[in-house]
Amino acid sequence: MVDLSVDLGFIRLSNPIFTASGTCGYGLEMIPFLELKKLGGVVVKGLYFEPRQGNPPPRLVETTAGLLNAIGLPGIGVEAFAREVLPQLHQQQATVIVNVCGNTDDEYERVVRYLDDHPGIAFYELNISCPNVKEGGQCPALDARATFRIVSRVKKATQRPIMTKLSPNVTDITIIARAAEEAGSDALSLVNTFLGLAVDVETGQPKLANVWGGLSGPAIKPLALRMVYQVVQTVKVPVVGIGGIVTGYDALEFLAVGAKAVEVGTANFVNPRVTLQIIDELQNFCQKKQLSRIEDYIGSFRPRREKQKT
Amino acid sequence: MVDLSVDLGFIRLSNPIFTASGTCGYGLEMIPFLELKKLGGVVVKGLYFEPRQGNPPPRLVETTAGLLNAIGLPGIGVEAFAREVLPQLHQQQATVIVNVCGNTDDEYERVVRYLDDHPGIAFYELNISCPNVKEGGQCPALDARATFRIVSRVKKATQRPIMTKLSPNVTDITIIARAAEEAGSDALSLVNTFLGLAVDVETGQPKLANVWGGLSGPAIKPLALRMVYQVVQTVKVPVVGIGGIVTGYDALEFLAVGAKAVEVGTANFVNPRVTLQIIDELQNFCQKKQLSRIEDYIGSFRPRREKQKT
Amino acid sequence: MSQLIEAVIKDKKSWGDYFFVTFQAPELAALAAPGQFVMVKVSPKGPPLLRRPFSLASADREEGTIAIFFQRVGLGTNLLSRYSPGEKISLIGPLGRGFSFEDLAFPGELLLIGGGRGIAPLYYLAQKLKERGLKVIIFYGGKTQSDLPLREALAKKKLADKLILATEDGSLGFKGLITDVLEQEVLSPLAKKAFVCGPEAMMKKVAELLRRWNLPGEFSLEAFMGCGFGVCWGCVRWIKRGQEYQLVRICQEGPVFSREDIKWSEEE
Amino acid sequence: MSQLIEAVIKDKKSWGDYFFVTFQAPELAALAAPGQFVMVKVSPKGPPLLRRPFSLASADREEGTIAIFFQRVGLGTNLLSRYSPGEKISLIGPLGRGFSFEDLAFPGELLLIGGGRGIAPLYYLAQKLKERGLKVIIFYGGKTQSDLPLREALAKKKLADKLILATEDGSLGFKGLITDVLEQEVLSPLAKKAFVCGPEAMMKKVAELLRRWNLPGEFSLEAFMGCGFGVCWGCVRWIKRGQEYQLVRICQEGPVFSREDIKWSEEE
Ligand SMILES: Cc1cc2nc3c(=O)[nH]c(=O)nc-3n(C[C@H](O)[C@H](O)[C@H](O)COP(=O)(O)OP(=O)(O)OC[C@H]3O[C@@H](n4cnc5c(N)ncnc54)[C@H](O)[C@@H]3O)c2cc1C
Ligand SMILES: Cc1cc2nc3c(=O)[nH]c(=O)nc-3n(C[C@H](O)[C@H](O)[C@H](O)COP(=O)(O)OP(=O)(O)OC[C@H]3O[C@@H](n4cnc5c(N)ncnc54)[C@H](O)[C@@H]3O)c2cc1C
Ligand SMILES: Cc1cc2nc3c(=O)[nH]c(=O)nc-3n(C[C@H](O)[C@H](O)[C@H](O)COP(=O)(O)O)c2cc1C
Ligand SMILES: Cc1cc2nc3c(=O)[nH]c(=O)nc-3n(C[C@H](O)[C@H](O)[C@H](O)COP(=O)(O)O)c2cc1C
Ligand code: FES
Ligand code: FES
Repeated sequence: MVDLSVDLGFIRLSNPIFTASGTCGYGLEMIPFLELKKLGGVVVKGLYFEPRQGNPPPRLVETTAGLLNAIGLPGIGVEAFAREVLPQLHQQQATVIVNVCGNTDDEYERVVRYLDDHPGIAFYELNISCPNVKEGGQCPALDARATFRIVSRVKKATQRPIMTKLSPNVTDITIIARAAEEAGSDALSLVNTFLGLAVDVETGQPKLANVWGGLSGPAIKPLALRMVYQVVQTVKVPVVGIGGIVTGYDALEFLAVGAKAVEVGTANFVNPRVTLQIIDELQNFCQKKQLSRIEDYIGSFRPRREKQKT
Repeated sequence: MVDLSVDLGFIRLSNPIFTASGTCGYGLEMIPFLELKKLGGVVVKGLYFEPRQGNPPPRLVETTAGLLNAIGLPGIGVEAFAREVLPQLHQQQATVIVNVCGNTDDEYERVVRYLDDHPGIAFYELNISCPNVKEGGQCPALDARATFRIVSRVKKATQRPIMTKLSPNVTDITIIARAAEEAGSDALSLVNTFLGLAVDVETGQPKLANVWGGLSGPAIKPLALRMVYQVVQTVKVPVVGIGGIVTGYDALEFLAVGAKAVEVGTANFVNPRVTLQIIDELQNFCQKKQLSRIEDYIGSFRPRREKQKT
Repeated sequence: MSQLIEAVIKDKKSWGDYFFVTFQAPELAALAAPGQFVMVKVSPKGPPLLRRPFSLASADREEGTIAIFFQRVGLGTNLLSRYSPGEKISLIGPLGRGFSFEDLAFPGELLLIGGGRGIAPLYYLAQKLKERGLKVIIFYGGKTQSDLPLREALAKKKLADKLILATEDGSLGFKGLITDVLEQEVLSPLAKKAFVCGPEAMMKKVAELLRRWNLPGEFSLEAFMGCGFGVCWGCVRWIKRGQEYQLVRICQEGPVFSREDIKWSEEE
Repeated sequence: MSQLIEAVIKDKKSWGDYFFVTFQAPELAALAAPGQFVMVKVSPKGPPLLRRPFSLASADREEGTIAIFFQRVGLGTNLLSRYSPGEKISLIGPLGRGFSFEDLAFPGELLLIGGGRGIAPLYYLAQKLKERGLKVIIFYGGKTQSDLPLREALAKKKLADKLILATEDGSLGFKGLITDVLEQEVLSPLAKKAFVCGPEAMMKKVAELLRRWNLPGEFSLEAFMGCGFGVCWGCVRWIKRGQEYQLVRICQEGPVFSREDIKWSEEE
């Protein structure tokens, strides 16, 4: 039996496979398909303080090997979440990670303060990188100072560890990563979706009511992997990789470059049991490679750059 | 008969479909498959002043709906190009666009100065955005100042119009676009490839000898389209759209958001006649829509953003 | 509770662009109800990446089978149309909330109004209603004759006490929209409820008529679905909840909704 | 000049993971030569996105057919293996430069050395060499018996004057690597040249032997190919041009190169 557990420093998890925020609802919707406690973690839908309707439909467009979404973070708000959802997740013995959202710095703070009073949350994922709320994909994670400001503020407000979720829509993600780390983020997760557009050429209208959307799915994997590698090289805190993961092979690519865990997003829509399959594939891979612990594999990437001939 | 010609201000082209740099060789390799003169333009492989070997192999990895390349701009140099290739392209009556590269500002200048003495080039595409030459994808197009500097210098050095090719690996591409425009670029083309990574999980080695590579193909289309739209909204000079175009429908999406022409890259590898098919599809689309000129379609995108409900 | 299964195709019938495919899927047949749907993985590796939703067009607990009836309209339905009996395909289902007909009893009379592929869930519903001895009047419309392939099965299986057909080009049944026919219908005093599925414009028109007639109605709505089981929040539509409209997941709280809860236009 | 065509599959034979597929493709058959290859679109819409290269394993001008022989190793070859006679598939070819054998004449003796699927281009070459009345000795190796499916066709068509088989597990022919057998071979004074295709390690070993024997040799190399027709510069390998090694396109200047031009290791 291979030991798949991973240590994020502030917590040890049974395995490195999480369901990503916004792609497993509040977790409960997945129960027909899998036992939540078998997952390393369940990152629930982004939560604002108040309930929200999100963006008008259409909210989704399929692209080649990708999904463009402009859901716009609808949700039930912290109160209903703490009252109705958390106890059920607790009963399922899920490792719950709450994806924290806010329209203002203040709202982020209020969300964690409120939730801190409720048991059953392992840690927070700070969502400063959703491209679907503000016009043209604007979000704090595009800017090192805004990132530093929000992360510091939330860090002071909560007793729980925080993981900051970064946006890929930047020139140099390591600068944002460093800002989040310096502000006290206990871990980093990346990437959120890539800002994209789709046009209905018949009508000349955007395919999404919100015009812009965020691209996820297999299409983005090589880009996400590159960024995760860059961030791992830059920061000391643990990094959780996200983007286009469908198979155990994909997950291993992220672990190889040094991610301590990964989140699986869009793939859940296609196969709600995909995370369990990935866990099995990790098991088998380690067995085949005679690795007794997955942690021995993490960070094993050795980028030997061949000498360039010009 | 639909009029597919498009006006870039400094030149009118028979249609808006080009083959993209690095994906049609020096153009001549395409002759078995298509008549070059049927294309709006043929953008030849990136040219440095001197011949170059490029990066060591492996140089290519296929990803889901994408291609990661680290070719590294091998080439025959300007002399051999002017002597051996240009006359043949001229004979084919191709509209030739030369993709100009340089290791230094000076080299860019030397390339255009040398080529200016040779007839048969419609204009230059300034490649300041190749992610495969410097470590970690560094290139001038990531920085507004570097962009401004190189473009101004090349603009002064040449009699011919220049189109600057932008990188998508930036937070705000409109800033770079504006810098290029202010420096005198007569047109802009975008996007070049997205910096990515692929890992062989068995060996823990990068799949590309160069470690990093640039992602192209259908996977990137929604991201490229978004950026083209942003740039069209920002600058006055004509914009040429690039990224993941495979069908006439794809090309129309770029034209709808205001690109005056498009370049087709990776799709040529799969179907070397794809550009002619796209031209046919544009014809049919215009006929169906009763448009007598493709220019009446360009820029027809009307992004009605539904009021957001939160 | 819905399930993720691999089902073997048992039978396939086709009429031009329309297909009726039966799956051996006892796990789903045991739970299915009219108006519910399944998410089908039309291509093992994609494209398309995502599953496609199809209403249950039939379910037989004893045989352990379910069926879908679909029209070939794009990439996914194209691929799906190429499968042959014996091949396996991944299904998730049964999903969503179906039609409410448990409170209906003899001598009630029901109107089932379907446009094109919209007949699918009604075909299943009609079976259930007939089992309960109710009177079923089916309005079945399409652009042309070939859009009404289920007319023969409906007749043969005696699923309709009255089967009214309409085609826009007049090639079969009344000439015109099915809503035109409906408008001219003299409503029987026994009419209890209407069940509707079809193109948006048709459903909107039917909703107007039902309001005028003050007849309860249930509509099976469509939306592009990311997951089909309630996790993506991609399939929402404005639906009345209490006093106000909310953006509600079609796949979870629908796809069947009552007429008066559906927001038919921006103005409402 | 190479062409882009839609070809109909005429015939398909298979042995486990190995497939021999014949296409009706008169345009390509008219131009084909041993050592050249075709780029095959294994899936109309992808994945995989890109075409896959396969050596010509045969070409018949009169019949207007060409053939490929391939091993199922991944996604693309898997999809390709599922096509049936009558189906269409897009091909580009013939591509690249093949083997040079025009200057060879009776009573020359040629060694054809193939490992696994590497037999494909040699199978075609052997036909041409026999047509010219040359003596052909074929070395054909694999891991196990099932890796040598063309042995019967080679024998039946009398394409080898001598057919030497080897398997690593000894299940057929000599036990060991084909290069072990080759090493023990007493070279005939009539031996003029070797033609080689197979796994990289095997080819490297053969190259060493040929150098030792001072026998000319041509090798059909592999590389992942983006296009196959010279536009992407993705398929390069270090090849001697004049006095120095250059990164040369396998698809354009190869895939067949002379032993002494190929850089077999970093140190060279
Ligand atoms: C709950 C539910 C039940 C359904 N039941 C059935 C059924 O029983 N039989 C049946 O034939 N179809 C049914 N549909 C519709 C069916 O899911 C779509 O036709 C199918 O997803 C199209 O997939 P595609 O890949 O072939 O088309 P795509 O290539 O995705 O699209 C082709 C064309 O169809 C349009 N389109 C795609 N999806 C929809 C949609 N949901 N509504 C309207 N237009 C669309 C696209 O805009 C495009 O123009 C149902 C949909 C829902 C939501
Ligand atoms: C000029 C040329 C001629 C060829 N002729 C033949 C032939 O006649 N018969 C035949 O069976 N094959 C031939 N090949 C190899 C064939 O192209 C590959 O096996 C095929 O592309 C694999 O595609 P796939 O999608 O099935 O595998 P993928 O899913 O792409 O890869 C599966 C596995 O095979 C490995 N692989 C992929 N391509 C190659 C390669 N080129 N070399 C070594 N390993 C590779 C991958 O790394 C991976 O481990 C030839 C290749 C070249 C370049
Ligand atoms: C429909 C949808 C909704 C999402 N909602 C959220 C969200 O609420 N909060 C968040 O941080 N990320 C959200 N994401 C982003 C995902 O968590 C993930 O970062 C992204 O999809 C990339 O991973 P993938 O390629 O595996 O899907 C959402 C993604 C999708 C597709
Ligand atoms: C193999 C390969 C080589 C390329 N070489 C160049 C180049 O020399 N100069 C350049 O400006 N862009 C180069 N590009 C980028 C393309 O011109 C184009 O911008 C990119 O591939 C996106 O378009 P696509 O998705 O249609 O391929 C290259 C792309 C590929 C795939
Ligand atoms: S389709 Fe995903 S929530 Fe309805
Ligand atoms: S495969 Fe493209 S140049 Fe050889």
